[in-house]
Parts: sequence; structure tokens; C-alpha cells
Amino acid sequence: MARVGVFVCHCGTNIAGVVNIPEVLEAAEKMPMVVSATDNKYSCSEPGQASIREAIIENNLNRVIVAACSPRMHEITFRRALASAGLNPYLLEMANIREQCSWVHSDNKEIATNKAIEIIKMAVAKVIRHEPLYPRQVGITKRALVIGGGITGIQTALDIANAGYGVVLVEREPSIGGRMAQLDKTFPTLDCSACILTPKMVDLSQHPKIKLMTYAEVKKVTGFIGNFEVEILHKAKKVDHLKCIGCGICWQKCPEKVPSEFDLGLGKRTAIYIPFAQAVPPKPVIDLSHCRYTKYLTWVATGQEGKKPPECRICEKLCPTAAIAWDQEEQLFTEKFGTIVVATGYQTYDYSHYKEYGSRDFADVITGLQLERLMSASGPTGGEVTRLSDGSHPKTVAFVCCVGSRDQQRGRPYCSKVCCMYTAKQAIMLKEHDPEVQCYIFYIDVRAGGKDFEEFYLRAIDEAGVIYIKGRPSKIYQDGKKLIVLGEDTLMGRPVEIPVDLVVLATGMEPSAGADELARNLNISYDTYNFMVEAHPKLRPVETHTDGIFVAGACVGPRDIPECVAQGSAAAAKVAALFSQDTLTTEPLIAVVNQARCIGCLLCVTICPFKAVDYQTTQDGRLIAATNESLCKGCGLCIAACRPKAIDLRGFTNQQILDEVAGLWL
Amino acid sequence: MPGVDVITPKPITELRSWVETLSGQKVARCYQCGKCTAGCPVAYVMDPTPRQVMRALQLGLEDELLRSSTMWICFYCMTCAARCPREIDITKVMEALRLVSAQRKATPAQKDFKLFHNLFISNLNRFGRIYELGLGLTYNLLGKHPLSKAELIPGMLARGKLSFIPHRVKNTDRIRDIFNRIKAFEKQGKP
Amino acid sequence: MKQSAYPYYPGCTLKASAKEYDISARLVCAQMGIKLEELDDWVCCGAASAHGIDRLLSIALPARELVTAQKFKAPLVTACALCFSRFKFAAYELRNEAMRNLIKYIIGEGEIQQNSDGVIHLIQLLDNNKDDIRVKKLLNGLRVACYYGCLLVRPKEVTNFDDEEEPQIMDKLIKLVEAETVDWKFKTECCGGSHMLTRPDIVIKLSHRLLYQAKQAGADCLAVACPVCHYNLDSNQKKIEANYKDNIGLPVFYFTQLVGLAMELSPKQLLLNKHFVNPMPLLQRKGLI
Amino acid sequence: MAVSHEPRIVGFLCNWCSYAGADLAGTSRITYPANIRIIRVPCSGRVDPLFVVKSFQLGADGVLIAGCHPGDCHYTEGNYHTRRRFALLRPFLDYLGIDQERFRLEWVSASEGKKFSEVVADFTETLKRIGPREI
Ligand SMILES: Cc1cc2nc3c(=O)[nH]c(=O)nc-3n(C[C@H](O)[C@H](O)[C@H](O)COP(=O)(O)OP(=O)(O)OC[C@H]3O[C@@H](n4cnc5c(N)ncnc54)[C@H](O)[C@@H]3O)c2cc1C
Ligand SMILES: Cc1cc2nc3c(=O)[nH]c(=O)nc-3n(C[C@H](O)[C@H](O)[C@H](O)COP(=O)(O)OP(=O)(O)OC[C@H]3O[C@@H](n4cnc5c(N)ncnc54)[C@H](O)[C@@H]3O)c2cc1C
Ligand code: SF4
Ligand code: SF4
Ligand code: SF4
Ligand code: SF4
Ligand code: SF4
Ligand code: SF4
Ligand code: SF4
Ligand code: SF4
Repeated sequence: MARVGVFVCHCGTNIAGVVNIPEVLEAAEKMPMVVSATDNKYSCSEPGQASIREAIIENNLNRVIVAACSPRMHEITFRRALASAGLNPYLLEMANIREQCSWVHSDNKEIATNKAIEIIKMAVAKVIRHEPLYPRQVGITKRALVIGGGITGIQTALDIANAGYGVVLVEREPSIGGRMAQLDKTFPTLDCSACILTPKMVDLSQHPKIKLMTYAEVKKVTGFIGNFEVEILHKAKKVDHLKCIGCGICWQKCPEKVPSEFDLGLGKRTAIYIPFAQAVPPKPVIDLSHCRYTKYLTWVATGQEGKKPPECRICEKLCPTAAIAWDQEEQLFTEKFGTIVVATGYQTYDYSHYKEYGSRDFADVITGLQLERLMSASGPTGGEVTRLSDGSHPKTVAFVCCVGSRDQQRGRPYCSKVCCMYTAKQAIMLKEHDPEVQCYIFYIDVRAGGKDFEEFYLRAIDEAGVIYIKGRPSKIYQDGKKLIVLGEDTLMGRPVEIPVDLVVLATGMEPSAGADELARNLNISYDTYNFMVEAHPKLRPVETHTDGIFVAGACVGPRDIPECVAQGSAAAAKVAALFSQDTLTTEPLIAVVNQARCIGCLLCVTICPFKAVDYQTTQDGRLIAATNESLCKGCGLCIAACRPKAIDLRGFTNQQILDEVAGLWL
Repeated sequence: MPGVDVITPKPITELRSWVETLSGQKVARCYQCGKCTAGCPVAYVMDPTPRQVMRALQLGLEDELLRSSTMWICFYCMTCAARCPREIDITKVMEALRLVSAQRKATPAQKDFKLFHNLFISNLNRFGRIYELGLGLTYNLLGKHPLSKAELIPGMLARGKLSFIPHRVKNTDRIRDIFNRIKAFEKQGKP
Repeated sequence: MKQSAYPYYPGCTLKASAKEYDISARLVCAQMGIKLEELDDWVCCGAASAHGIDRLLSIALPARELVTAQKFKAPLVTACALCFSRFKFAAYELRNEAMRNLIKYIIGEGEIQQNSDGVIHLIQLLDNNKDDIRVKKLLNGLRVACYYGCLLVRPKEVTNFDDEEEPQIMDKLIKLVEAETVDWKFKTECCGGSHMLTRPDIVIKLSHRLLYQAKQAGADCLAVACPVCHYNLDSNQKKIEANYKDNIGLPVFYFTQLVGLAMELSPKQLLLNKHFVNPMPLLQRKGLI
Repeated sequence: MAVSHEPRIVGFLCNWCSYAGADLAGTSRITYPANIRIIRVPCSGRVDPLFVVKSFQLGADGVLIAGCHPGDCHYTEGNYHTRRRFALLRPFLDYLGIDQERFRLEWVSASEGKKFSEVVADFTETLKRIGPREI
């Protein structure tokens, strides 16, 4: 039997100045199941709370109404008061007679008083239906998974590890480093990229709290914040990294040469390889699709037709530690994590859609990232910028901005943000390499919004003598050894044609291949371009709508290195804050399924935005819905959708709301 | 009083709304990147250029636009439209401007073009087909052009590529009916 | 041999300055078992002028011919790129019901079916029936720059022809007769179109650029699919050479003439003698005649 | 004619936007007609059509559902479902003999205290104009 106590607050004169409190008390006493109705000058004050506590004990109350301010203001306060009186804190209901009554109806005290009474009546009708609720405590696996080993993922992993928590970093390539490892110098300070990145890579590989898994991919994710279960696929490296000492004999002697992905096809690597000299781990993998031994084995397996290919196995013969492991297979591991950080970065736009820029037909039209490789001292040309067609040194270079950016027609309306700056950087560097070089930059707007960026842009003009031409070129074509860039100088209003030796397309950023698939696996949102979607672009930039999963760096949108690092650290801080608790308290105001009523239509499963409802089979073989307490956010969408009313929301049950409505007509 | 050479933008003008209706294009979308002009094979003789046409429409500089010959020089090659990053069909804008311009008296810059196209249409109206030799000769005659513009005619005649007699369709009445019904429709605004 | 008939709209120029295109097209089609049935008493499509002056006229004129062509069970074949463009645009506009009704009133005859695929260009006709092209003589050694011009390809949603920047359909036909095609980036750049009377200076400049680029790319002739392109590149070539003091000497063929040669039709039949730039020396040099 | 018919409005307000907006009207001391009784729900998408029908059955003159603006839902997409359900429910009310004008859906954000007061004032005005319900 419910025993309701009503506590009406004066809030000084805020309420009492408008609402006639004695009249309210008198009415409240007559409401069903109400055993006591008392008033308080300031309910939220310590004496106010004490009097509520005492009344609960004295009158043996088991339901409480506090008629005062908005629950958004003090619900927590009064829940605590209930708890301190030994009552389940969820047996409280607040009647909002301040924000939604006295403050808005001060013009008519009688009407305000009547309304206050009705508001309390509704609250009483609802509170009678309240049940004790218990938040659950779940343990946390204090280990984080970081997906993607670019600068963002590296920063995140290091920060989490330095906070004292374990980290697993999964990178799908044979080495960490990401795009930054491919860069030569970095704007706006012109630090050498490798000089600032490689120490971090080494720190990471040596950190006792970090487990590095390269050549690996995330396959499946289940569970929820604090308790994720992740299936990780280790691709077969065919090299036992425990034995390998990274001596390099194998990749120096391997006879099979293929275009290097890291050098964007500008250089070669061998079939057994590390992607670049400073790779971490500095141990090779065998690319089976190119290895000669594979070809040999296929020849054997397919009945030895045709000429016998060489068996090769040179790597195996020369390896001093017998590390080559032909029998190594790909392996699937399941690991537990408390949180996941996605830092899968970007790739550059494939400009073969720009036929007017020659698709990929001109050897001397290259991308910005390719130029980085050409300029890098450790790149395929040893840092010499030469034309791919004839090996000559270009003296005139045109840059074309916004290729695959700010272009609705190619489905990429967004600005890639870094290319204005990197073209300026590359023009400065080209001038430094060779003072005779003249650069032209075709741009639409120069976007230099960042610390020291504008100054950097001016440097390109002042020091490197770059000629900026405002206008997007329409065509690139060849005339003898020269490439002609056809544009408009929009400031002069005249078409321009510039014959140059080299054209650099500033291709934009787009999410790494497979980002959408990964997002679906993780149940986080992604936008039309496959960039990950943050929970709030301003206030929760590294969180997602799925608790416990964070996003950082260029996988969320075009970013430069400083922003990536800041985001990596931000995500790490979020992870550390979570891990500083021993358990997670789950909100009890969530959906529960009445198994007997559920007809297994699974409408709720499809409607839940948080994938918090799943289905299961009962012992008698019926398919029914089941909610996951840790995932449910208590929005109630599923409840309104359920026809047989088999699913309900604790704290806001159908019955409670219906009674609350009915309370108005009591 | 505003100076003569000072631009006073008039964002909403009759011309602009006409052009937007006729072309189905939104003038404001243009962000002045210049790719249209860059690719336009005749931009070098245009004043204003395609990009500047878009700008003039944005700013409401009607007179300047309607005085020019740009929309008559444009030969609808659609290069601009195929490449515009803001997906504006500039060719349609040019066509709309020409439709508006066709209704007005020719300015000096437009004289030759209007003469040619009017002759073309009247040729069509009379014969049902284009009488190339006649069209060429009348154009040069009426336009007071030196005969140099017709220097290929002897060669064409020699190769049997031109004839002194116009081809004409058998039923020229039907053509005239079409012209008349269009005129009637345009006057009353309905069939 | 199969016999099929297509309604055929030659257009004004094919009856005069581009005679050889008309004749070679008919000959080649006949060889392929295709009959081109010229539309009865057809009217000019309005070509370069109507659509910039009077939009209704520019739809009504082709619409009238589309109605005549409807009685055939095959799509209407056009040869001139300008006509093709006008017909495609008209068909595109006629998808709209209100426009259909209005045009029906204006042309005063027949029901108008809506079918923008009901119009094709001669190249497409040959491409669709390429199995019927019986090659008797290979044109080995001839290096051809296929020039499409702007109106065939653009805009894609209206013409539904081929890629807007790098079309291949003519190249495929030329390769079929084992001539080489050169890779060049000016296949769809404009030649100056119908400005030869009003602004010959423009035509000279643009056509020169095309000829120059074709030559740069290693071509020894061009193939075109439009009488206006042909006029600008062939008839004007002497003047271009004089103007730019540039020795070009590139014969310009209609693609039908090249296919015809491969069918062993004689140069005379194909009216190769009508060109301003005499192609005979080139063909002799390559041992093709 | 009833001179002072005071309609009763049942308002279902989502906790994150509209309820907060109603609070803000209070904090800003914006007065509005006292005809609305507010029921707090976690999300406008929690509102079961049954709640609306029940309110009318019990005698409500009007029912308001208010939630976050599209795209701003605290639960990302709850209000899209609300919008769909609302569209489905409205014609059904006709069938029950309830004027469609008595049922409203509004987007009120947490910063739109003023808008909330205007919505209530306007709705009240409308309901007064239509007059009491015949039951
Ligand atoms: C030409 C060019 C020049 C630039 N110059 C500068 C500069 O001078 N200064 C500057 O500040 N910025 C510059 N940038 C931008 C800079 O490269 C990026 O800001 C930065 O590299 C992004 O780092 P990231 O870690 O977020 O992404 P990435 O570097 O792309 O790293 C992502 C990593 O995740 C891995 N990965 C992807 N998907 C998966 C998966 N499913 N599972 C496991 N691993 C995965 C990738 O292999 C990669 O290693 C430049 C960009 C370009 C294109
Ligand atoms: C007109 C305008 C419009 C903008 N619009 C947008 C927008 O639409 N979107 C957007 O993302 N950004 C916008 N911004 C930028 C945005 O305002 C800033 O990014 C943001 O407010 C910066 O927050 P902050 O906390 O770093 O600094 P502040 O907001 O400046 O906060 C600093 C605080 O520190 C206090 N303080 C200062 N010195 C001391 C001291 N010595 N001791 C103690 N306290 C001190 C100050 O009193 C202040 O309260 C806009 C900026 C402007 C000028
Ligand atoms: S030779 Fe053996 S030890 Fe040396 S790098 Fe290769 S696999 Fe490792
Ligand atoms: S087997 Fe030969 S080709 Fe294959 S990785 Fe070893 S050395 Fe290279
Ligand atoms: S950063 Fe500059 S170059 Fe890159 S997309 Fe934006 S405006 Fe274009
Ligand atoms: S200073 Fe401000 S207004 Fe100027 S470019 Fe930078 S961000 Fe834009
Ligand atoms: S919507 Fe209701 S009945 Fe259907 S599966 Fe979910 S809980 Fe069961
Ligand atoms: S209440 Fe919301 S979050 Fe919870 S199960 Fe239902 S729809 Fe999902
Ligand atoms: S290409 Fe398009 S956006 Fe660029 S200037 Fe021309 S019309 Fe404007
Ligand atoms: S359609 Fe007209 S404006 Fe556009 S590129 Fe061609 S000639 Fe120039």
C-alpha cells in the first residue's frame, strides 16, 4: 500500500508569493494515498532536506512528492534525501510548480494555485505506480583498443599508456606511422616529419603497457562500454617476429621487385618487405601475392603446367635466425576491452575522375602526396625532385588546389583543409631545393585559418616568390615536353595558359577505405563520405553516440597534424577518465521486455538507435526481444512502437504516464 | 549621388529572375572559381566572360550584360556546364540570356549575330531548309561585310557542295503554320 | 543478309556542303544490310539558331520529325552532330507532359510518344551493328585522331552518348578496321561551331588548336562525325595554315568514309575527291589505295 | 455561448529540449495562459499514440507534443519517429470525431522559452476559437 508524502516548497517567495500554499496543502491532503502534506521554506536547503528525511521516517512514507522547482534542477538532490532516509531514491516524483507555474502565471494567483494543485495531483497519480529501481554496477576492463596507427592513434595509445592503462593498437599495414610517415617537412614550422614522428613510434613499440598488432584488422565487435569483445584478425606475415631480428638481409636479397605502396608507385619494394626504412616494427612481412615461392607452389598445385618457375626461398636460405615461417596462417583472436578509439585516418582522393586533368595519363602530373615522397630524403629519388617522364629537374611547377574538394559535381563538396597549407609548404620547399624553380598556385580561396598559417602563406609569396592565381583550372594538356595548364585569372578576368614542367594536384582527403564497414561493425555513425560522426561537433568532438567508443583524427574529417594530436590526446583523456573508476553505474531508467507478452515482431530491434534490443529464443522456442541494460539509453522509442505493449520503460511506464494524464481528471 | 563607375549591387532584379526561371539554374550558387571561363574556348573574345556573367547576374548589373555579345558568342559547347564544380549549367544561363536578348534591339556588339540568326530563321521559314549559299550571301550583303568572308564559296561551288537553287520542302505551309501557332501562343499565353 | 530499315534525318548540310557524308553513310549502311529511309519532306531542325532565339520553335521543329519517324519501329538516325543535339534536347523536353501537349498543338499533328532513346547518331547505329561491318581491307598504318566535338557528348544526361571528356565509340570503330587511333585530349573541345560566318577568327583559332594538337599527338588524319566540324577543319585548313604559318596538311575524313574504305568502296564512290585537303597522297603513301 | 471556456491542454514534452524550454520560459518570467498541463517524457518519440487518444477520451481539449528540432534529438533520431507517428495519427483523430486542429506537434529547443510560451498562447487561442468539445 502506497503511503505518499507531499512536500510543498515556498522557495522563499518564488512560489509562495504567487501560489496559495495553505490551499494547496489542504487539497493535497485529500488526494489518494496521501498520508502527509507539509510545507518548507527552502526544500533544497539542508534543513529542508532534513525535514523531508524526518517526515519519511516518522510517517513511514514509501512514496514522495516534492512540489518545488524543475526536476532538471534538483531531482538528484531529493533522490539523495530519500536514500538517506533509507528509501529507494527512485520512489520520488517532483511536481514542477515553480518554472512551469508560479513564475509563468504570476499574473493570476488563483489560476496559479489551481494549476499547482493539479500538477501535484498528476504527480501523485504517477508516483503511486513507482517501483524501487536499482542502478547496476558493472566492472570495467581497463584496457583500451586503438584502431589505426597514424599520428592520431600513436598519440592516443601513448597518452592512455602513460596514464597507466593497457593499450592494444591495431594497424592493418605492416608498420605504424600512417600518412605522416610519408611526409617530408610539415607546415607551418617545417619540422622534418620523420624526425618528430619516428621517436614517438619507437616509444610506442617499447612501452610496457602497449601491445602493438600490425598487419591486423578488427573483424567483429560485441558488448558495451567497459566490456567490449573484439575479434582481431592477424594476417599471415609468414615471418616469425619473435625470432626475426630485423637484420634486413631478406629484403635486401629478395629478387622480386614490385611498386611500393608507401612510395605511391614511385619506387620499388621487394616481396618480403618493410614499408619504409624506419618502420615499426622493423621486421618484414611477405607479400604472398607477389612472392615467387607462392607462384612456385601454385605451379606445383595446379599440375605443373608450363615452365617451372623458380622456387626461390632465398629469404629463407639467408635468414640468420630461421624466422621465415611458411606455415604461419592468419589467426583470429578475441580480446576484451573497456573502450575503443577509432583513428583510421584518411587517404587522398583518386583523381582519375578528373578527365580534364588527364586522369592518370600524364607522367608529369602528380599528387601532393607523391611530391612529398619525391622531396623526402629517404624517398625513391633520395630527395631529388625529378620528372617521371624524363628524369629532368622541373623549373616551372603549377599546383592545382581543391582537386576532389569543394566540388559538388564530383561528390566532394567539403574543403580538405590541409591542402592550401601543404601547397604553400611544397612551393617553399621546391624553391629551397632549387632556387631557379618558379611555382604557380591555382587556388579558389587560400584558407589559412590556424596559428601561424597566414604568416606561412605570406612566406610562400615573400620568400619563395610563388605566384598565386585565383581561379580553378579547366584543363591540363601536353604540348611537347611541357604541360599546359588552362585557367582563368579571375582577378584580371582573363583566361591564362601556363606551360610548366610539372603539375601537382592538391588532391583532397577522404576517409580510409573500409571506414564505413568498420563503423557498421562498431555501431557508430558515419556520414555520406564515410567520415565518422562525432556525438556533438563542438561539445563532444571525440565521443560517439555509442558509449565507450571514441573517434579522433582524420577519420572524423579533414585535419592537420596539430589537430590530430590534440584529438588523440582528448580521446585518451576521455578513456583515462573512464578507467579511473572501478565500476560503471548504469542508469536504471531503461526498457525491459515482458517475455510473456512479446510476440517476437522485433519492431523494437529495428527501431532502437542504440542497438540495445536484441532477440533471443525462449526455452519453448519462441523468438522474443531482450534489452541490454548497458546499451539502453531509455529513450522509449521502442516502447511507443511495440503493438502488444510487451516492452516498457522503467520510471516512465505506459501505466505511469496514462495515470499521470488521468490524474488531471481525478 | 552614386558615381558612374561605382557598382551598386541590386541582388534581386527582373533579369535575374527571368534567367533563373528560363534556365532553371540558381545564380547565387556560383562561387566564382573561374573554371567555366578557363575551359570556354571563346572566353578570350568575351566581355564579360562566363564567370563574369554569373557575377553580373549576382550583382544585378543588367545593362552591362544586355549590351554585351557574350551570349551570342557562346556556341553552347557545354564545356563550362560539364565541369562546373557547383553544378551550374552555365550553357542554360547563356541560352536564357540569349532568349531575353533576342527580344531586344541589337546593340553594336550584337548586330552581326542577330543578323545571322534572324536570316537563318527566315531562311527556314521560307524554304523549310537552310539554303547555305543564299544565307551566306545575304549575310555578307546586309551586314556590309567584305566578301572575304565568302572566300570559300568558289571552292565549294567547284566541288558541287553548294547549289544556286535552294532545297525547299514540298509543304512549306506546314512550317508557316508552326511559326504562326507559336506566335499566337506567345501573344495569348495559351493554345 | 539481314535487312533492317531505320528512319533517317540527314539534315540541311548533308544535302549541300556535306554531300560526301550523306553518300558515304548510305553506302556503308547498305553494305551492312541497313536501309536508311529518309524522312518524307523533312524540315530543318533549327540547328544553330532556333534554341537561342525561340525555345518553342527549337522543340517544335525536331518534334515534327519525331512524329513522322514514330511509324518506324526503329530509332531515328541523325548524322549531323548539331541535329543530333537538337533532337536529343527536344526529346528530353518532351518527357514533360505539359510541353508535349503544347508542342502537339503547335505542330498540329499526331500523338507524340516520349522516348529520348528514340534518337541515335550514325556512329551509334554503326556501333550497335558492328558485327555487320565486313572488313575487306585493313587500314593498317593509318594514324587517326578521332574528333567528336562538343555536341555529341554533352550533356550526358540528355545525349546519353559516351563519356563527356574521353569518348571511345568512334575510336572503337576505327580500331575495328585496324587503323590506329591516337590518344589526345582534345576529342571534345569545340572547333568553333557555326561561327564561320559571324566570327571566322574564332573558328580559325579553335580549329587550328585542334589540328595542331592532333598533329602533336602523331595523327596523320582526323575522323569526324559532323559536317560543321568537317567544314571548319577541312575547308578552312588552307586559311588556318596561312594564318598561323603552320604547315598542317591533315586530311579530314568522315568516319563513314574510313569504314567505307575498309569495305573496299572506292575513293570515288566515297567522294574523297570533294575534300579541300586532298587525302589521296596520304592513302597512297600508306598503301591503302 | 460559453463566455469563458478554458480549454485544457495536455502537453507531452521531451526532457532534453522542450521541457527545458518550458523551464526557460519560467526562468525568464514569460507569462502565458495556464491552460497547459505538462507531462515530462524522455523523448518525444516515447509518446505512444495511446497517450494522445486517452487524453482526448478523458476530456482534453487539445494535446501538444513538443520535442527537439529535427537533427537535434538527444537520442539522434527519436523526433523523426515522432514526426512520422504524428502524421499517421492526425487523420485517425478525424475518425474519432476530433478536430485535427486540437492536436499539435512543435519543435521547441532548450533555448526557446519564448517560443514555448507563444506555442501555448497560440494553441490556447485556437482551442478557444473552436470552442469546447462535444462529447
Ligand atoms: C600531401 C599532404 C601533405 C600534408 N602535409 C602536412 C603538414 O605539412 N602538416 C600537417 O599538419 N599536416 C599535413 N598533412 C595532413 C596529415 O597528413 C594528417 O593530418 C595526418 O597524417 C592524419 O593522421 P591520422 O593518424 O589521423 O591518419 P593516418 O595518418 O591516415 O593514419 C591512419 C592509420 O590507420 C590505419 N588504418 C586505416 N584503416 C584501418 C583499419 N580498418 N584497421 C586498422 N588500421 C587502419 C592506416 O593504415 C593508417 O596507418 C598533409 C596531408 C597531405 C595529403
Ligand atoms: C563574433 C564571434 C563569433 C563566434 N562564433 C563562433 C561560432 O559560431 N562557432 C564557434 O565554434 N566559435 C565561434 N567563435 C569563437 C568562440 O567564441 C571561441 O572559440 C571560444 O569562445 C573560446 O573559448 P575559450 O574558453 O578558449 O575562451 P573565452 O571564451 O575567452 O574564455 C576565457 C575565460 O577566461 C577568463 N579569464 C581571462 N583571463 C583570466 C585570468 N587571468 N584569470 C582568470 N580568468 C581569466 C575570461 O574572463 C573568460 O571567462 C566566435 C568568436 C567571435 C568573436
Ligand atoms: S633475414 Fe631473417 S632475421 Fe633478418 S630481417 Fe629477414 S626475417 Fe628477420
Ligand atoms: S621466397 Fe623469394 S620472392 Fe619470396 S619473399 Fe623470399 S626472397 Fe622474396
Ligand atoms: S584547404 Fe584549400 S586547397 Fe584544400 S580544399 Fe580547402 S580551399 Fe581547397
Ligand atoms: S581573419 Fe577571420 S575573416 Fe579573415 S580570413 Fe581569417 S578567419 Fe576569415
Ligand atoms: S516490439 Fe514488442 S512484441 Fe515486438 S519484439 Fe519488441 S517487445 Fe516483442
Ligand atoms: S528505450 Fe531507447 S535505447 Fe532503450 S531499448 Fe528502447 S529504443 Fe533502445
Ligand atoms: S565554374 Fe561554376 S562556380 Fe565556377 S565560376 Fe563558373 S559558374 Fe561559377
Ligand atoms: S557553352 Fe558557351 S560559355 Fe560555355 S564553354 Fe561553351 S562557349 Fe563558353
